[in-house]
Amino acid sequence: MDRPKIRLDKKLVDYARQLAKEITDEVQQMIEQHSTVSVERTVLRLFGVDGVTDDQIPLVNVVVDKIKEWEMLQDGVAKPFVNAMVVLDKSAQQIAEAIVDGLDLRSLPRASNEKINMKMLELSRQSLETISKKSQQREDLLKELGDPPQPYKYLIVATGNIYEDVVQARAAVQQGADIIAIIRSTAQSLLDYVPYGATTEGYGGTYATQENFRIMRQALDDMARKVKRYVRQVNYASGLCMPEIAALAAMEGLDILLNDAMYGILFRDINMIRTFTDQYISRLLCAFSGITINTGEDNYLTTADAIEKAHTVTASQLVNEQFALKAGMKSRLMGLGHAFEIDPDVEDGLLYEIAHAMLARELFADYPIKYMPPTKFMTGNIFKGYAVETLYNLVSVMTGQSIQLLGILTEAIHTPYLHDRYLALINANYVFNNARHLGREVIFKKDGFIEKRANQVLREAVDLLEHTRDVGLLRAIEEGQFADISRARDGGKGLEGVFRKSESYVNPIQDELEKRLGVKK
Amino acid sequence: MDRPKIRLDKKLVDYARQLAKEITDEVQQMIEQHSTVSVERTVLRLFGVDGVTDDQIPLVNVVVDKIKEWEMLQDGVAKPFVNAMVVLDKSAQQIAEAIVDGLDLRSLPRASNEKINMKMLELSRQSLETISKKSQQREDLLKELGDPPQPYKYLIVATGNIYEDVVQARAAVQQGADIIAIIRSTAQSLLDYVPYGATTEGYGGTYATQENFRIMRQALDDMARKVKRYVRQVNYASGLCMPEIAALAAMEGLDILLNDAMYGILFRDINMIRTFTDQYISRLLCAFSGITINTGEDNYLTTADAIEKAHTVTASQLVNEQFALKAGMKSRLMGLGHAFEIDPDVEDGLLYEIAHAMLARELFADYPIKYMPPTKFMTGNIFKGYAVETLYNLVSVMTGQSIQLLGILTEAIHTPYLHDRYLALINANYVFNNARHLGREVIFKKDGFIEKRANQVLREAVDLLEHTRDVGLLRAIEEGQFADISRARDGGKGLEGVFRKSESYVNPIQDELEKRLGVKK
Amino acid sequence: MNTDLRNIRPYGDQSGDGAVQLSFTLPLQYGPLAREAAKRLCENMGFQDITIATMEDIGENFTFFVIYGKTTASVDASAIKVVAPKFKKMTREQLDEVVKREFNRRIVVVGATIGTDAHTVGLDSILNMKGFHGDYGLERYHAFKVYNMGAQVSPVEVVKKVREVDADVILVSQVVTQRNVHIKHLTELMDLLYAEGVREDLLVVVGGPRITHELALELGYDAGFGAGTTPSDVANFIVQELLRKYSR
Amino acid sequence: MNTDLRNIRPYGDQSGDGAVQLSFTLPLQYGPLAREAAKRLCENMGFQDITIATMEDIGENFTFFVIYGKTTASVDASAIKVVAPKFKKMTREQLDEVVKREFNRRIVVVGATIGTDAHTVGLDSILNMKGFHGDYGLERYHAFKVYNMGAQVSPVEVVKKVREVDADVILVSQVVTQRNVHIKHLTELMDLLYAEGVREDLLVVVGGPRITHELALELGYDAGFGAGTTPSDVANFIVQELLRKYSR
Ligand code: B12
Ligand code: B12
Ligand SMILES: Cc1ncc(COP(=O)(O)O)c(C=O)c1O
Ligand SMILES: Cc1ncc(COP(=O)(O)O)c(C=O)c1O
Repeated sequence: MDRPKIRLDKKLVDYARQLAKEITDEVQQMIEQHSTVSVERTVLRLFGVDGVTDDQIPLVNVVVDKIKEWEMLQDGVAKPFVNAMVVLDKSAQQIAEAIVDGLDLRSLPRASNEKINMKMLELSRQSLETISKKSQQREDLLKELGDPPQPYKYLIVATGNIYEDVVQARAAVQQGADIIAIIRSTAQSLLDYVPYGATTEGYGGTYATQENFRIMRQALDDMARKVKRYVRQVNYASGLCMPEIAALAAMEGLDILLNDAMYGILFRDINMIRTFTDQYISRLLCAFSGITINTGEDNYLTTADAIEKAHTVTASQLVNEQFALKAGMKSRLMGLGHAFEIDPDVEDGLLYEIAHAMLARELFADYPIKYMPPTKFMTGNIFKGYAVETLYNLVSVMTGQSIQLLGILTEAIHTPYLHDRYLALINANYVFNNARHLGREVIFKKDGFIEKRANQVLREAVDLLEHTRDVGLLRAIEEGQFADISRARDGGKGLEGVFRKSESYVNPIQDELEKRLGVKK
Repeated sequence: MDRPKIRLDKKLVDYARQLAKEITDEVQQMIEQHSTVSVERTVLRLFGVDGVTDDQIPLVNVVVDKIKEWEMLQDGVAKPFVNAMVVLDKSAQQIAEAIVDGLDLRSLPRASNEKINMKMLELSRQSLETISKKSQQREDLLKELGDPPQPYKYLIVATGNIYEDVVQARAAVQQGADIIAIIRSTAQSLLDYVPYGATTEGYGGTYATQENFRIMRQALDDMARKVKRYVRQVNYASGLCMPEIAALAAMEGLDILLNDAMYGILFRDINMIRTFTDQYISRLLCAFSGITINTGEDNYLTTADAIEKAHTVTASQLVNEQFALKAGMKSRLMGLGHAFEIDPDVEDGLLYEIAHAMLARELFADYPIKYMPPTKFMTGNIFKGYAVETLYNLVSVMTGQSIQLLGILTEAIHTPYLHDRYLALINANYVFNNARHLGREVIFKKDGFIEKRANQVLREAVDLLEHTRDVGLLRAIEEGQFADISRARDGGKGLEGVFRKSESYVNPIQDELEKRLGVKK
Repeated sequence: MNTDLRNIRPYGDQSGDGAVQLSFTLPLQYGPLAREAAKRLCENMGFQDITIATMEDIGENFTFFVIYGKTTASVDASAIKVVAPKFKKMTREQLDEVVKREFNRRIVVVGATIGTDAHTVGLDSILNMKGFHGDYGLERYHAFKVYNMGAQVSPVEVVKKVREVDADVILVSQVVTQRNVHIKHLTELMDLLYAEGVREDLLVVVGGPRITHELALELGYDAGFGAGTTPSDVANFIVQELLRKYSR
Repeated sequence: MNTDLRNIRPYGDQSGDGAVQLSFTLPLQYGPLAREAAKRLCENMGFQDITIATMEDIGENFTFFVIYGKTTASVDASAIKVVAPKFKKMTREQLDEVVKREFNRRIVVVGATIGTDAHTVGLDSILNMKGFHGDYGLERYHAFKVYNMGAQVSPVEVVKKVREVDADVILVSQVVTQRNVHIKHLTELMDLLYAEGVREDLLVVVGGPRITHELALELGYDAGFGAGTTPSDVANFIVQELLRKYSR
């Protein structure tokens, strides 16, 4: 896409990346030493364990909790679990069910290491095979139907009821949506399990479950074939179940996952070590299955001021980038986030927005960056909101953004109604088409406000990264450097689910992923 | 105001003006040979004749009709009428009333030429004195309250009832309007008289009457003092009563009049010679009293295609400019019109709009040009319409337009409701402020689409002007060169009100105006 | 979705939730009284779960509201009989053919925007060669001989023209509707057509963005066409209705 | 304008014209039936002069409408008694002064967004130093000792904190209202306060963009504050209401 260019201080850009690398190198060492209950449940899911108990508790939770109770968790669930499969000659699902019914793994004889290792390898390869196939199917469909032009029009559905969501999503696709995300029910991210089955009762969104993924995938593929345009499906791998959701998404062929290295810490008060560890495994899965991640830097601007704290977005993007690289992700999967969140009543606010959008675009030139709409300053005046969205869409098409989360005129009132989404599409379709090649007509003045502002934000980001490098990322978060929110390293939710790996810890899925992605060895 | 520049072919610009001058020179000769009933009524009005008969016929109409019936009109009404004043020693009003009551001017003795001339001069000077004073008062108030920044926010009221109009206008000013126009009732422009008094029953607008002017002026001045911002008042000097309305507007201290040299011909099927003659006198009055004229080129684009026929706008602006110069107008009073009327579903339509807006801005760099909103492609989808208006406002502030007629989201539905106008202001206030200095940040690519398109439109305008020069303006109109509408020179309404001046024709008001404006002698 | 036609309600994000957006202005000073009045007004209109999304002071003791609510009203759509001009869609070529065969002459059409209304674009787009949105106008059909009288035409002139050209059809356009001026204009024309004794011989059709077929019938017209009408719709209606008329 | 308070009607461009804009979606396929159904629905809601400004096919057998109509409903505004938290506006300095004089200690305030709701910005803007739109938050007052518990706090934790710090006031925020989850949360908290026997000693106030004073009273709270609340409003209410409470 043709778009205007601005000149960034090249040295500063390189320096910023170097800083982010150093920051994340340090955290990565800590990640290597830990695992979490969710990581272990992910292993079981990929081995094929599914379903819930009569009390709606996922079998994977029961198994991991039991193994923890038996004080065998520090070695990882894989070995004891696969041992049971080998000695009892049962499937993973059967072993899990047996555990629910009272099977105590401590009571079992131990098969030879070789046998266990072979079985683990077999199970891991099988499961990665399944995922590979799924992701190949997606690729094929994308090729068959064709990729819509960017910015992709991304819309959310959030009725709380998966069946209503389907109705709304189908209509949205017909109206022109390229990407459909189902917003999750409030506080699902704080559940330390993934709910099960098709759900019809959510608040502010619909539960992310494997079955809901499947139902929506089916609906979107149907529609995609009907409108002859590939339609991407999005959900959230944030919160206490990051790697599990990534696994389910990979199995069900989702295209994009919200996934941020720090979002859970800052915005859901989830423990830092938990989040950093979980995000790594979840990103290995995304990298392997070709799932694009979308980071959540937009959230910084909903709590802090969008002009004052613009540089925190940039700093966080660079950190997210380095974490993603460590998980073997390619830039084409890194949908780093930013947002159009400046108070619309600020004089020359639009010039700031353009500068910020250009900065993100230049820093991550070929990445599928994600541009988030005005939300904080949307009010009950749906008309004014609609005008603000018009300029948002204009900035996006002019500066060549990749993924455009469409603004909803009722943002301040309710989760979107059917026609709220329709109106969002009308706006985007109008602006994108009417200003299609504006980007190649417009030049921003050399050393003008926009160029200066972009470099200023970059410089402030470097200052923040320098400080973060000096004190360490954990400390910086404790200081409240990001989003004005301070979190303690030993605080937050889910800490009890983090454990230090023993010397003999094994995670065959992780090993296999790292090997295939060339991340290690 | 800072704004981007584009390079226009300088030679072509000069040539275009030269062509327009030649075209209007020819028409001006014809104008000199004619007068109209409305011109004559204007003289009487300025002499002080006011009021209506019991049948609501204005006295000035009765007098002129009588003089015509008596076959004395070819000399102008001034001489016989002033003769009566002299010999009967009565005021203009008394004479007019006497004529209604049966006085036959043919029966009167003739005073000496000298006496008549002196009286005519006295009456003319007196009336111009009054106008001068009024316009000085406006200047003073403007200085006292201060001029709002451009683009001025111009809003229409059109309830049909002057008292409701006042309510709506007051609210609009409070909400931020800089200019208030009262749209006229449908077909008032085809009335060969000016209605009288305060009116409460109009269709699609409110009648333009002297009393209505006064009521609104009072209301706007009140509000201006309240909000401490000068507020301009607009009405229409178009149709069969151009010069009369200009006179009334001058007497009541209006700031702006819609006034176009060709609008009546094309859009109201009024006879050409009538319109050309009337516009000249009306513009003499505007020039003298400091009333800004607004021309109606936007109308071309409501009937013809806004891209295909963009050059007709430019050609017409140049013609209007030359006619205005002939009437002694300064560029600071020439609010030449253009419009944002391209189908919003055209790809890159915004680039065309920017090019057209830049062309008008460059051609008439220091003129108070008037930018008209989207109307033709506004639909019942008020939301989409609101998005279109957002881009319209953006183009305006970016390219530095002067007078911004705000678009109304219910354009396709009804004349504006109170809150429709409020929403129009919300939109304009937001965009103007949020993109205040965008114009000084943005450069349009050299030889890019915008620059090329502007020059192309200019070239097409020159072609049209060349042809018009060759065949003459009257013929060109007959050919339908403007707005795809063809009118015959001996057709149209109001032809019966046009007459050739005799050798001894006298119009003391016109003479005095031309003298003071330095247009002649 | 399975929709119960007998109980149709607005849909926001749950079947039958009745979600409706409203906006209006009340002549009350901005404040809690205005807010409460707006809420009660909505209740009086049968709304529940009323959310005052915004209320804004728009000056001169007026307050503007944007409101969301759930209406308690519903509609039995199974009981609705739609009134719409009746015709099946034939191509231009087919219509030309039919007219040639059945009439053996051109159908004479007189078009005008009547009264004080000066809007011609709508009527022109039905009549002119060029047509509307790529659909050719009546002048392009062999089937029709078109007389387009333009705008601001008085009923008397219309009748004169009808007599002069021996018209089969009158097409009237009305765009300005403020204070129901279109009703006045349309009634005047219809009254005159009856008074002059020409009504029965003619097909009289009215169109315009705010015209509905229902309104047209009420006013004694044969059909009414609203926003977005295509010339081919009108052509089809004319030909097929005239055939029906003559076969009666 | 002279407005008759007993007969308040929406105003478009004529006094009492009743002009209202609506938009909604019907679960009907785009077409004349949908149009007629929309019209009848509006009639059932008491509208006249109904203009279907647009109807659009939004897929999956849904049709979107923008409609203008004149409502027949009206409101007797003279009969409305406004419910709103009662206080007269004093400055921060005055309040600090009053509290010093009358209480001779700081008023202890516990703030929390309860239940699954994670929105803190609204509550923070009431409590934090910085405040809201240039109006300082409660932490800036000498009069208050503030404990801000943040979001996603359970009722049990709130009660624990109240006991721990011997609070005078609870400030609860609720932003998410989908499927009325806020009602559930607020009821839970109030029930617990009664069950734990601490209700009577406390001022319990709720706020949020969709909260009204009326709703708060219904749910047994002392006051409710909606969109655009300023911290100084809340400060004034707390001080003056506590004084009233203690003087009873
Ligand atoms: C262009 C226009 C003008 C042009 C007209 C040029 C011309 N030669 O026609 C000009 C600038 C001159 C003009 C002037 C006025 N206008 Co005007 N104008 C419009 C505008 C912007 C577009 C109308 C249009 O051309 N639409 C495109 C055509 C193709 O659509 P259409 O007319 O609906 O026609 C379609 C159908 O309705 C149908 N149809 C129409 N006629 C017929 C006839 C038959 C027989 C059939 C079968 C079908 C049919 O088929 C067509 C194709 O689908 C509208 C606003 C809008 N966006 O709608 C205002 C609008 C119609 N105008 C309005 C007004 C008030 C005026 C004025 C009276 C204002 C004033 N006081 O100065 C003047 C005076 C005119 C007069 N005496 O009547 C109002 C009417 C309000 C109301 N509901 O009463 C509108 C809605 C604007 C507004 N919101 O105030 N106008
Ligand atoms: C910022 C924001 C977020 C941030 C919150 C960050 C944070 N730390 O608070 C993030 C991004 C995390 C977020 C997440 C979600 N959000 Co949110 N969010 C918003 C947003 C954009 C702005 C809210 C805001 O900060 N307003 C500014 C403050 C100052 O205004 P306020 O809250 O109204 O507060 C004022 C008054 O109400 C009052 N007040 C408020 N509380 C109190 C308390 C007391 C005691 C008093 C006296 C006064 C008072 O005083 C304040 C100052 O005047 C709104 C949309 C919008 N524009 O309103 C959506 C919105 C509130 N969110 C919504 C939803 C659904 C969610 C999610 C549930 C979506 C999801 N499933 O992921 C999540 C999950 C959060 C959860 N578990 O609750 C919906 C709620 C819909 C509804 N009516 O139910 C909204 C309306 C968006 C939408 N249209 O969908 N959100
Ligand atoms: C990275 C990321 N994850 C998740 C969410 C959604 O919130 P929750 O954590 O409640 O699922 C967001 C919302 O903005 C986000 O940016
Ligand atoms: C120059 C001019 N005069 C007058 C009018 C208003 O129309 P009418 O002739 O009906 O007063 C317009 C409307 O656009 C116009 O541009």
